[in-house]
Amino acid sequence: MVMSPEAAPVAARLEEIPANLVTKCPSCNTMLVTKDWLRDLKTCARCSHHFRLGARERIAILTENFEEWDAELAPRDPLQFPEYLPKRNAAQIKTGAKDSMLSGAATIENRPIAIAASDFDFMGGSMGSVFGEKITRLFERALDEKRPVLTATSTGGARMQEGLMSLMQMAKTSAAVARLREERLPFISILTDPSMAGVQASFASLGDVLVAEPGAMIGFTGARVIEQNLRIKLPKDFQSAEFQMAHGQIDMIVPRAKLKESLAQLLSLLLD
Amino acid sequence: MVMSPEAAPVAARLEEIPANLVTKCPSCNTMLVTKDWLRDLKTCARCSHHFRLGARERIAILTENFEEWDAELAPRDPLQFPEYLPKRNAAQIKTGAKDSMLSGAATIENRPIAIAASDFDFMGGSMGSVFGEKITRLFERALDEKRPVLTATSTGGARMQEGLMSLMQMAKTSAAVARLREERLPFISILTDPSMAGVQASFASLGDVLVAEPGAMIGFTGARVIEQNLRIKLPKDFQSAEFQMAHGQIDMIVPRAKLKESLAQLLSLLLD
Amino acid sequence: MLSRWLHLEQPIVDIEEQIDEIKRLAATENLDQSTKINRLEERKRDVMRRIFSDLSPWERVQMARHPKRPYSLDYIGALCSDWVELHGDRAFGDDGAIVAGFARLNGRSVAVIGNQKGRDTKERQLRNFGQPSPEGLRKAGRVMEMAARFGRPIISLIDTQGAACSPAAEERGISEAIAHSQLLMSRLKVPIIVVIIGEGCSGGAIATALGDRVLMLEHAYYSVISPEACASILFRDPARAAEVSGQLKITADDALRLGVIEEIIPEPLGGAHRDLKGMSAALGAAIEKHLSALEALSPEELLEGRYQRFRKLGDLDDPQVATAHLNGTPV
Amino acid sequence: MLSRWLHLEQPIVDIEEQIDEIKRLAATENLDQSTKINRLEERKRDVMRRIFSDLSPWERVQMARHPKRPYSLDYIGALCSDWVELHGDRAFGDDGAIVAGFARLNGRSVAVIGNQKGRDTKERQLRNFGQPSPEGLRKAGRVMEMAARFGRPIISLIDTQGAACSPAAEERGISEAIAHSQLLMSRLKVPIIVVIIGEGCSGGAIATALGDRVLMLEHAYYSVISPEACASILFRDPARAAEVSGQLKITADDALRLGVIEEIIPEPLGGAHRDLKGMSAALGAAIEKHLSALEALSPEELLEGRYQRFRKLGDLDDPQVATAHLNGTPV
Ligand SMILES: [Zn+2]
Ligand SMILES: [Zn+2]
Repeated sequence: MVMSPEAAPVAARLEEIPANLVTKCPSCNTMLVTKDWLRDLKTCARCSHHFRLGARERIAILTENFEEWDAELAPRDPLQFPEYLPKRNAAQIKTGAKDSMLSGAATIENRPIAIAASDFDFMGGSMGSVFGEKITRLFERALDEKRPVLTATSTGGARMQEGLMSLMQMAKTSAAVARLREERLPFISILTDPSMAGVQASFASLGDVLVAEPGAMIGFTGARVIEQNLRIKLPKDFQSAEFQMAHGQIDMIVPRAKLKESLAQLLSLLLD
Repeated sequence: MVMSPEAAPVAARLEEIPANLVTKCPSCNTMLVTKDWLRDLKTCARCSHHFRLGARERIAILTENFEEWDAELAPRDPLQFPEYLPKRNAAQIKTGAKDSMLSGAATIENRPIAIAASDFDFMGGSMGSVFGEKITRLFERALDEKRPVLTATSTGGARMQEGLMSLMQMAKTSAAVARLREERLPFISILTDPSMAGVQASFASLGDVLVAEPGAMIGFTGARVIEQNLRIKLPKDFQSAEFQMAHGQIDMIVPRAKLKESLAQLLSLLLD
Repeated sequence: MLSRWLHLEQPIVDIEEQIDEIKRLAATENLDQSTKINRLEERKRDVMRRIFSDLSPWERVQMARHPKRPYSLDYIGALCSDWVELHGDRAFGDDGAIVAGFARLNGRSVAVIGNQKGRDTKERQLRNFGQPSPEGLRKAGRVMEMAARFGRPIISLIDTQGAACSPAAEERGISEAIAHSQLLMSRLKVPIIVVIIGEGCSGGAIATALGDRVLMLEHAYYSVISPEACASILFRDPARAAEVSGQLKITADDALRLGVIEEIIPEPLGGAHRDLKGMSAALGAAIEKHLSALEALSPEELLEGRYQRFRKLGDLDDPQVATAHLNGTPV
Repeated sequence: MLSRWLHLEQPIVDIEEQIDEIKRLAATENLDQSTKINRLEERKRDVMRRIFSDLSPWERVQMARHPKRPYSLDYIGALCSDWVELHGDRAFGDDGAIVAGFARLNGRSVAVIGNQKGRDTKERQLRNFGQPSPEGLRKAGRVMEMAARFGRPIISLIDTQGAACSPAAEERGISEAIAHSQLLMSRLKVPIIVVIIGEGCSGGAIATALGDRVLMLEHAYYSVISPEACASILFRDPARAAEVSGQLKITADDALRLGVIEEIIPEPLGGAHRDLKGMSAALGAAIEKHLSALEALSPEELLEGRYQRFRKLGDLDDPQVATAHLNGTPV
């Protein structure tokens, strides 16, 4: 019995998972016992490949007492862009969410924080108006309530189906970070696979501290596009977290199992 | 009749120079008629080589109404460093100055400014306590009198004969620039041949605008030392103004004949 | 060698060639052909009016990319005196794709930054087609911070198909550079006028487009992604860019309707490249008008206004408020 | 392989070897040799006191460069809990020659930056002997700015023969990076404690040494130029470094007398490398004492004090004032 990674929420009660259920690691092809794989927070025990997490899973493994904000915001179709509505509807059914961004209040080791996570399963975690609005409100409300902000991105970038409305979210969210920074509240940006393009080129790069998961692809233009445009071949690790670390672009790479602890430690060092 | 470049002040009355006096360009070996060469502000009409200028010459070609500040400050010998006193005495006799830094008030196109220039002929234009003190006072007095600051460096760096006292001038002068900057007064740093080491690694790099003369050597560690340490051969233009321009380290290269005009224009753009 | 005229301009060029031919003949044969010439000039204007009153989005993209289209330095040259260009990011290099400096505009000293394209093959390479690298954005940031320190307003001219696309740009942090430029511009306490003068695509454009006013030339376009890149993603076929360019809503009219720009600056009949002087005058007047209005504001009002300008952009359903967003007007 | 002990330590090492030999024999032959051993221990302490009470400047340089000498990360490990190292300048790379991050020291959260040397050949290369490149200083600057934003004091540990010496460092602006770091540190509104823990040479050292207090370990040295480089310039012979090291006045005693440091932190007998725990305790206590004093100051007092601390350094004749400078005391 092989299970698709998406089908198994980390939060599911482990006893309900049959012991014979296995999950295949796409990186090393090892068949992992799904129960163990879930206990390992969806990482491969063999090669430590980090599977993508959904937004709710992400927030669940990092925080307690999550209380969603702005759940009611729903996307529109400003350009009447072909195929946008059916694609979006399919994503809504697949994820059960109105759009790709989940945000709210939570605690980490009893410290109140504001947190947001994007869901790659919803149109590649792309940033349209709802995503940008929720991130902006996250920063604004965190400012009001004096909470540090954490964001975890997994995204291909701006959502082209909302055209200029998506592009404007880059400016809007970057300006929101600037206000938080001026009020001396910390912002930690967690970069998970993939963190690219319009999102990486706005708020996600502006954390006081940038923490990446191992192997996460992080960059602006995707490797395939660069290869096509310049007719070159890029190394396999191009834009990996390890590559970005070597080029001075991120502060630390933390395995998922230690992520929560690291974030709590960082927040304590910056705030206590 | 060949004349050494140092012997001929730009300010000397031209009619007193014999017409048969010539000066040899060390760069292209052309014999230049000294009268013409002085008219060209000690640049070579053939290859445009910029000869070094003394501090008074430098200030004379850039400003009007120069009025010296802090002329009375004189060096001491904090380390009782061997050979320091005789070397310094020789330099004092050669240049007629107490130390390597000349500073004061002047005008450029009627605008009051504060200006300083180092004299390479005084122990390689090196920065000891007097140099650092005069630069610091320059920035402080400019702040009081709301004058923009111009400095023209020609120096090998900190003066090792004053040891730690010289090193401290780097911190002292950098901190003085910071105060001027916070009060929103412009500082233009003019980099002439050579601008190196402890001076380049302190106030001289901190201009709002960095203007270099063509061909000036600008850097931290001298090319010869790097070549010796790493056993490599460096290209001839290494650390030239043109090299530094290509590497994003300076704003503009301006030939001596246009320098004053450029500075006046910049000051006007930043202040009027 | 590139063709210097667009296909859509052919009818105009044909008439111009006729006029030139008649003028030449008239000169050699010493005849008065002024009536004929006047009639042709009249016809040329009619043809131009017809062509330019109804450009398709793809035609506008072509106009924005016209090989004769004025670039940032052309406008700076036509509009400003005392242009002093500054160079370098003080850390790595000097990016030819971005020019930055100070100049005098209507007597007022301003900072100008702009994407700069190259006119010939060599200059195009040097300037990387106006596509900024990290060091270009960091140079612009340095000059903009200086402008703010000395209270000089900032004019930002946008003309790029996007940020530099290369391993080198990625290695030196193009994402961070784009993000940081926006963060910086959102807090500078001087007026910032942005003008999309040609192409305004993607992160490479928004990097320097966070201002108090965003204006657009009539035939410029502004888009989250270049039509070719969008067509590549949607259809794996960049040749379908023409089709996609309509769907992306990238014309100046679209941008105005979406609330993304304040004003369209009309171009001279036939486009900016047919009358740099006329175009520059219109551009200068528009900048002047907006700068004057902004100079009346306190720094706090300026920053608050700039923040709210972008804050309200987006189109979504919010059940908490009666109507949908997007400037309060449904689309 | 490097010799692990200095020549000057040989008498100590000899006695230690005797003690070890006696202990080994005592163990095998089951004899009580404690009286003999105690006598030797006593003699060892006498020898150490004699040697270390009268080190020449050149011997101090050797002590500061001792292959077993503790480096920044050793002190951080011994003094701090919760060390979180941050990386990268966000523009070019991550310089191993400088470590920067946050940690807890006596319960207080602080930022720590430090030159970091490598222990073995491979790590030495990776860390470039603790000689900072531009990107290392820019990383340190980023972390120090963050520290100021969140009100964390800064501890800067100095241990370098100078800034990186290479074409690459020149190309990326090592001068600017050193200068900018000083400018930045002069304006950060949090207490800054600098400790010269080993070598403190040239621009590479002063780059991160602009603090409210500058302390020095007993056997560290602090100099405008490394003795070798100075000898190269004066005599074209780096081998005359020993001679020059005395002339340059670079010991902790010299630095204190010149007014360049506030305090000498005594090292355990035999040097820091013989007792990391004891050294760290003394270092921690000194930092704590000065931090407590500085925390009583307002940000304005702090900045003014830091400015004046460096402002008054220098030795010159000023006819306007009665006596010469240098803290008012003639040298
Ligand atoms: Zn695996
Ligand atoms: Zn010549």
